[in-house]
Amino acid sequence: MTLSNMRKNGLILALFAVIATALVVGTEKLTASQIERQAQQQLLSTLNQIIPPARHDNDLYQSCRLLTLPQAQQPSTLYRAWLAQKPQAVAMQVTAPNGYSGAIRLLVAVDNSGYVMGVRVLEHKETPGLGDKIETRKSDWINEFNGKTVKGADDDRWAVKRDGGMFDQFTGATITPRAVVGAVERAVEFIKANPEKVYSDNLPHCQEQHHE
Amino acid sequence: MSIVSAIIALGVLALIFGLVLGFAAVKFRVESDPIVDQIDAILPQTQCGQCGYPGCRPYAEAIANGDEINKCPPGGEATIKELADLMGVEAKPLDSAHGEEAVKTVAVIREDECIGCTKCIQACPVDAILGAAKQMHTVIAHECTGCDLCVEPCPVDCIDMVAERPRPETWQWDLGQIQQRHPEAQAIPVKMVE
Amino acid sequence: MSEYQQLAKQGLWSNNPALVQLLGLCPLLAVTSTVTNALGLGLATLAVLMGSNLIVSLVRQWVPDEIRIPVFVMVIAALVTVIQLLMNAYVYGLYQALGIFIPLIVTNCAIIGRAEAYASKNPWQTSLFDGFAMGLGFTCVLVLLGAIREILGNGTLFAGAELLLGPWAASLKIELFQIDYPLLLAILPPGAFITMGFIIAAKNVIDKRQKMHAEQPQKSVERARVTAQ
Amino acid sequence: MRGNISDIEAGVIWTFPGGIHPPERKQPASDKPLRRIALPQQLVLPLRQHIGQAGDLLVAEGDRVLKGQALTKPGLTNGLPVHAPTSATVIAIEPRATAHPSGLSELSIVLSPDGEERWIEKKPLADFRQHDRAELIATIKAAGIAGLGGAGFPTAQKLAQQKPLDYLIINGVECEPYICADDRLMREHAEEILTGVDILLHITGIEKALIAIEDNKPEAIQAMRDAIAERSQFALRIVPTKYPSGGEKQLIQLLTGRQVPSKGLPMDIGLLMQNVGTAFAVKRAIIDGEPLLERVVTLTGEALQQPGCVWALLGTPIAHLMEQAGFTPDNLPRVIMGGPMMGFTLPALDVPVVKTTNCLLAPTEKELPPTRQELACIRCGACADVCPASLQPQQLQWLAKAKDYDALEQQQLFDCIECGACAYVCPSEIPLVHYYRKAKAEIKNIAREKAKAEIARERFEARQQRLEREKEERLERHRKAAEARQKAKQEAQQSGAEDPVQAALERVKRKKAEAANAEAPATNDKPQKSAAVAAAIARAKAKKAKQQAADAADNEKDES
Amino acid sequence: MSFFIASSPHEHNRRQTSDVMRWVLLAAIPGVLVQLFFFGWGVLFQLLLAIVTAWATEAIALQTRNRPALASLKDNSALVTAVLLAISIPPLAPWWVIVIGVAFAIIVAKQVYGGLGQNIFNPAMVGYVLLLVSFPVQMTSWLPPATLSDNDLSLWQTLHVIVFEYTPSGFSVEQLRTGIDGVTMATPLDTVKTGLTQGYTLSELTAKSVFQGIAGVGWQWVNVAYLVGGLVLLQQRIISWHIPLGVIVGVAAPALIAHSISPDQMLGPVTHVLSGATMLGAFFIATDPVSAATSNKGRWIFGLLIGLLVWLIRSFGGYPDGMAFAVLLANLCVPIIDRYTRPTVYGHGGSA
Repeated sequence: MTLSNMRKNGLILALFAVIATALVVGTEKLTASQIERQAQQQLLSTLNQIIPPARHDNDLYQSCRLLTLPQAQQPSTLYRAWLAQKPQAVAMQVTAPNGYSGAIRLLVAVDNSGYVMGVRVLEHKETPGLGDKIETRKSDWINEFNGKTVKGADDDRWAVKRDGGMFDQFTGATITPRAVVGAVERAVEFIKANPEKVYSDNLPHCQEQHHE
Repeated sequence: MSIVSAIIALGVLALIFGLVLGFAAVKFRVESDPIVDQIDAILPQTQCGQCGYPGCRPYAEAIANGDEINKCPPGGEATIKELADLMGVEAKPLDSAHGEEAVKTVAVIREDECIGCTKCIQACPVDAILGAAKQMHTVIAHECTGCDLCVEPCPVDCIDMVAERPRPETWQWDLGQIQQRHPEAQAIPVKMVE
Repeated sequence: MSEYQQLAKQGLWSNNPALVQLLGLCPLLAVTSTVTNALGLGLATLAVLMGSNLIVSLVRQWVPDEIRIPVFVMVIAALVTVIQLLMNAYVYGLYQALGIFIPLIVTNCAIIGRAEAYASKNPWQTSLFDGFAMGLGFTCVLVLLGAIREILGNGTLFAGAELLLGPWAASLKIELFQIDYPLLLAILPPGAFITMGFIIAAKNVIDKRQKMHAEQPQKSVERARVTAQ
Repeated sequence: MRGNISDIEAGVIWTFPGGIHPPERKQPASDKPLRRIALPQQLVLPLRQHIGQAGDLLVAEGDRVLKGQALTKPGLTNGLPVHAPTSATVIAIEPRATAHPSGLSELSIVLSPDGEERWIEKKPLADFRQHDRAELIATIKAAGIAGLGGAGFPTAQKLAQQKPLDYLIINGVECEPYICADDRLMREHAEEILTGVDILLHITGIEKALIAIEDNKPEAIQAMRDAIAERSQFALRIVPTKYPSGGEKQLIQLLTGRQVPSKGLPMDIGLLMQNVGTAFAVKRAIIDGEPLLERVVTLTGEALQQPGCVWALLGTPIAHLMEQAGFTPDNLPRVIMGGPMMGFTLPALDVPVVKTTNCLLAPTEKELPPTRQELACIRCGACADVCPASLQPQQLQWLAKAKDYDALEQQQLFDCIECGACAYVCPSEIPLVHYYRKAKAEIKNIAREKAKAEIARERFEARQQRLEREKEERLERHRKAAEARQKAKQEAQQSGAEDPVQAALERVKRKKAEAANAEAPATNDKPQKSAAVAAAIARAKAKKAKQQAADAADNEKDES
Repeated sequence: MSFFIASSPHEHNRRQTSDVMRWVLLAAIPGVLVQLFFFGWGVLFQLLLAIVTAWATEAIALQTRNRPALASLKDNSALVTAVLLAISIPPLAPWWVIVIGVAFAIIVAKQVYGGLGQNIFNPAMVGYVLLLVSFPVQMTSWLPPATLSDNDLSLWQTLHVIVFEYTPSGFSVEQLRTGIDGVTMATPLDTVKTGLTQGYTLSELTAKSVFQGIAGVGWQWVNVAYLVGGLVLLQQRIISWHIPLGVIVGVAAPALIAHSISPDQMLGPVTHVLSGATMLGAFFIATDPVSAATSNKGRWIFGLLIGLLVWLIRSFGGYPDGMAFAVLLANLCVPIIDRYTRPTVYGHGGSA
C-alpha cells in the first residue's frame, strides 16, 4: 500500500517535472537569439542618440571594451566610435553611487576633444516626479551637459547652482543632480586626460555582455 | 548537455519528493475531527425545526455538509457568530425566511381547559410535558425549550407561549424594561452608541 | 443563469480575485503606476491563468491528491517562465518595465487558488473559461488602478503604450492635463494601497446599493416537524 | 510585594492603583445627630434581603406579631430569617416592588404596626465569653444579620468558615460621597461597635482587629480612638480619602498590601472584613438579644429639607422616609438608593428599606446633572488610569459593544467591581459601567442557556432513543403476532378447524350487538365526558373563528 | 409623581472631550504666536484655510456617513487636526497644499476609519506625510526666520503668494527664501542634512547664520513656546507626562551618546530637542490620545520609540526631520504596546 502509493506519486511527479523542464528549456532555446537581438537594439538606440550615426562608421555594439578606472573595483564599459579609422568619440558607462536612493547608472558620451556629446540615464531608483527629471522622458535637464567640458582638475563650475556651479538643480531635489554632475565630471575628466587609454587597442572585449 | 542534466536533475528531485509525499500521505493520515459535534454544541437545542431540519443535530449535520449557518432563529445572532467562527465563514444576518429572533418563551397549559388528549406530549421534542390520557397535562417549565411545537396539535387551543418572567437575578439591566413595569417612571435615556 | 454566465460574473465581479479575494496584491500594487504596465501584467497573468487552468483541468484525473500542489506549482512555474521568455523576446520594452514582476506571477495566489478551487474539479472547457474570467477580472482591476494612478500622478493615460502594443500605440497616449506638481503619492506604492482601498470600498458601496434596490421576495421555509403530531 | 505581618503591625498604609476624588458632600447630613422617625402606616418586608435563598413563611395573613418575632425560617441553604420590626398585624403576603434596580417584585410580608411596640421575649447572651462559638453564630444567624455595608452577605455564614485568619478588618471607611451612616454610628455608638468587634474576635479567634476610617471623618476617628484606648487587640488605621478605598478589595490592599485572589474571598488570604454597622448589629443581637430590626439610613441631597441620618425600621417605605425628610422634588425627581457612584435610582417610592439600604439620595438636577449624550471613545485612557482593579475599561467597553463575550472574560470583566470611577472621569461620558453590567448579565444568561441547552439535548436524544426502542418493540410485537397468527392458521388448517380470523370477526360482531343492547343504562358516565370534550373542542373552534373574524375586522379597519 | 431612573454612577467630573481639545488648542497659542513672529502672516492664513477645510470636510463626511454632524463638530477634534497640520507646513505653501492635506487627514485618516476614536493613525500626521511625499518642493520651502530674511512680506503680499504662488511683484517662493547672506536658506536641520552629505563638518555648518543662538534662529524659540504650552497641558492634566518626556529622552539620549562619540557628524542633544518639530511633536502630536498607547508604561515606551525614531531619521534617514514618520510608525506599534503593557488585574497575582 505505502510502496505502491509512493511509486505512483514519485513517477507522476517526475513525469511532470520532466515535461515542464523540457518546455522551459525548449522555449529558452527558441527565443535566445531574439532576446539577444532585442537587448542589442535597445542599447544601440541609446548609443545612437548620443553618438549620431554621422559621426561613426564602425559597429558601436561590437566596439565594446572594458576599462578599469582608477579606484574602481569593477571595469567600466566603453563604446568607441571611429570615423575613417580616426577615434571620434567614446561612450562610457559610469555609476553615480550617491544618488538620493541608491546608485544611478549613466552613459556619458565624450568626443575626441573632451566635450560632452550627450548623457543618458540607464538605470536609477530616484523618487518619481522629483529625482526622475534626469530621464529624458521627464525633462531635458540632462541635455544641459551637451557641449560642456571640464577645465582642469578642480573645475568649480561643475556643480549645481545652489553650490555655486553652472547646472540647475531641480526644485526640491538637489541630491540627484549633484550626484549626476559629479559622476559626469569624473567621466569627462578621465576621458579627457587619458585618450590613449580609452582608445587603446589592447583593451579586453566585453564578454557575456548585456545579459540583463 | 546542460539541457539534459537540467531535465534529469529536476526529474530526480521530483521523483524523490513524490516518494516522500506518497509515504507521508499514508503514514500521517489524520482522522477528521467530529465537526458535527462541535456545531451541535453551539446550537440552542430547542429542537424547534424552524431551520427546516427535524432537530438540532440534523441541522448540525447539514451545516457540516455546507448548509447556511443563518437558519436558526432561537439561537439568533450570537449562535450565527459562533458558527461563523467555527466554520471560518463570514457571519450573515439571520435568514428571515426561517423566522425572527424572538424573546424566550415557555409553554403554559391552561389546565382547566385541557382535555387530556396527549397530543402535546407526543409533540414535545424534549419530553417536557407531563400527563396521561384523559388526565390534565402540565409543562415542566424549566425543561421547556420554548419551541412551541406543542401549540398547534392542541385541539382545544389551551397552550400559550408566555415570555419568561424576568427575575432580579436574570434581569438584563435594561432601563427601558423598568419603564414598562413602572409606567410612571421615566428613564433618563442612556444614550448608548451601538 | 448558465454556468458560463455564472463564471463570468464570479470572475469579473462577485468573486473578483483582486477586489474580493485580495489575491496577487504584490504585483498588482507594484506595477500599476501606468495603464500600460497594468495591462501588460494583467495580460500576462491572464495568459498564465488560462494556461494553468486548462492544463490542471486536463491532467486532474492523473494527479493524486498528495502531489497535486507540487504539480500545480510546477505547471504554473513552467508557464510563467515560458511567458517571461516570450515577452523578453517580443515585447522587450515592456519586459524591461515589468521585468522583475513577471516571475512574481508564479507566486500569485490567484492562479494556484483557481487551480485548486476550480480547475482541479471541473472539465477543461469551463476551467479555461474560468481562467479567462478570473484573469479578465484581475486585468480590469489592474487597468483601473493603473488609470487612476496615472491620471493622478502624471496627468496622462496610456503613456508608453507603444512598449506593449507596437509603435502605432504611441498615438494612444492622452495628455489629460499638464501638472506642475503631480500627486507623487499616487505613483508611489502607498498610493497604490490607498487607491486599492477606495476601489474596494466603491465595489462594496455598489453591492450594497444593489442589495437594497433588489426587493427580496419574501419566502418562507416550511418548518420541519421534529416529532409526530 | 505581599504585605508581611511586621509591616501591617507597623501601621503601613499601602496604596491601590487608580481611584478618584469626587466632591465629598458629606455635609450637611453628617453634622446632624441620629434621630428616630415616626412609625410608618405600613411595613413591607421582602422575604429575601440578602444574598441567598428566601426563608419559609412562619406567619399567615391576619396574624398578630410581636416586635422581634421571626416571620420566616431559613431553609437548609444560606437563608436568613426576617423579623417583625415592631408589633403589628400581617395584612398581606404578596409580591411587592423590592429594593432592586430593576424594580421587580418579590414576595413580601406587609405589616400594619399597632404602635404598641410589644417585644417578644429577648434572650440576651450578655456574658458572651461564656458561650461557645457555635451558639453565638447560631444567635447571629437567628437575628437575621447580613453585611450592612452593601452586599448583604449573611454574617453568620462568613463567621462559620474555618480558616486560619490573621486579622479582622472593621470597615468604617465609607468612601462614597454623601453617605455618613457609618460616620454617625461611629461618633455616637463607638463603644457598642467595639463590643460587637469583641464578640466577633471571640467567635473567630482572631488576635487582632484593624479599624479603618477615612481621614475626612475626624470626629469618628476621635470617638473610636477614645473607645479603643483600653483595648490592646485593636488598632486604628486612618486611610487617605480616595474613592473607592472602602471597597472590600481595595481596603484590604490598603491595610495589608495583599490582594484577594480573583474569584476568591478575603479569608483565602487570612482576612475577615466586617462593616461597623454589622459589628453594631452583632452587639445588639448578642448582648441585648435584639434581632436586626432597624438600621441607620442617611437621608441626603439638596431636594431634602431635613437631611440627616435616621434610624429606620426595616420595611419602612421609602416614601415615608422622604416625607419625614421634607422631600421637595424639582423638575428631575430622582431618589437614589445608595451613593452617587454605585447606588441605583428607584422607579417608585413604594419600595421598603432593606438590610443593605445605607443611603437615600434625593439630588436636585443642578446638584447631579444627568449624563449627556455619549460621545465616541477617544482612547484617552483616563478610565484605565483610575480603575482600582487595573482593568482596561476602554477595551472592555469596545468588546462589550461588539458583544465579544469570550474576549471580555479573557480581559477579566468579572474582576470589575462596578465602582464607576471610569465612567466618572470619561470625557466622552460613556456609561461604561452600564455596558459592563449588561455584558455581565448577558454572559451569565448565556451560561445558563448553555446549561439548559445541554439538558435539552440530552432529553431530546433520550427521547429519540426511546422512540426508536418503542418502534422496534412494536415491530417486534407485530412480527411475533404475525408469526403466531401464521402458526395458528397453519395449525388450524392442519387440524381442519375453522379459520381463526373468521371466528374472531364473528366474536366481535356478537359483542357489539350485546353492547348496543346494554347501552341505555350505561349512559351516565362515558358519554357525558365525551360530550364535555366535544364542547371544549367546539368552544376552541368558536374562539378561533371569533379571533379570525376580529382579525378580519381589524384588517378592514386598517384598509379603510 | 414620575421618578427618573438612570444608571450609576450618577456623578461625573464634567470634563468633556471638547474641553480637552479646547485646552490643546489654547496651549498651542504661544507657539503659534512665535511662529507668526518669525515666519510672518502666512501662518495665520494657513490656519484659517486649515480650519475652514477641516470643518467643511468633517461635516460632509459625517453627512455622507449619516452621522449627526453638529454633535461631532462640537468636539473640536477636527479643529485640533487642522491646527496641528497648519503649523507644521511652510507658511507660504500654496493654498491647495493645506486644503489637500487637511481634507485627506479628515476623510481618509479619520472618517474612513470610523470617525473620532477609531483612527489608528494621527490624522494630522497622515495629512503631513501625504503632503511631504507628494509635494516635496512646496513642503520643504521654509522661509528664513524674519530676523535673517531679506524680505519683509506684508499681509497682502503673503496672501498673494499663497493664492498665486508669486508676490504681486512677481517673486516666487524660491526667490523669497534668499536670506541676508544672499544664499537660499534652509531650516537648521535641513542645512545639517545637506551639509553633511556634501562633506562639511558640523562645526562648519553650525557656524552658518541659521545656527545663531542655541539651536537655530527662530526654531529654538518656536520649540520653547510649544514647551510652555505643553507644560500648561501637563498642569491641567490634559496629557500625562510620560509621552512628552519619553519623546524628549528618546531624542536626547542617543543624540548625547552619538555626539560624544562623533562630535563632528552628530548633532548634540540640545540642538535636537530645540529644533524641528521636537517640542510640538512631544507635547501636541504624540499625545493625541486616540492613536497613542493607553497605559502609563505603554506611554513611556510609545514616547521613547517616537524619540528614538526621530533621532534615527534625522541622523540616518532621507528627511531632515522625522517627527511625522516617527509618530506614524509608533502608532502602528500601539496595539502591540498596549497588549504587552496591560497591567496585572487585581487579584491575578500582581504585586501590590
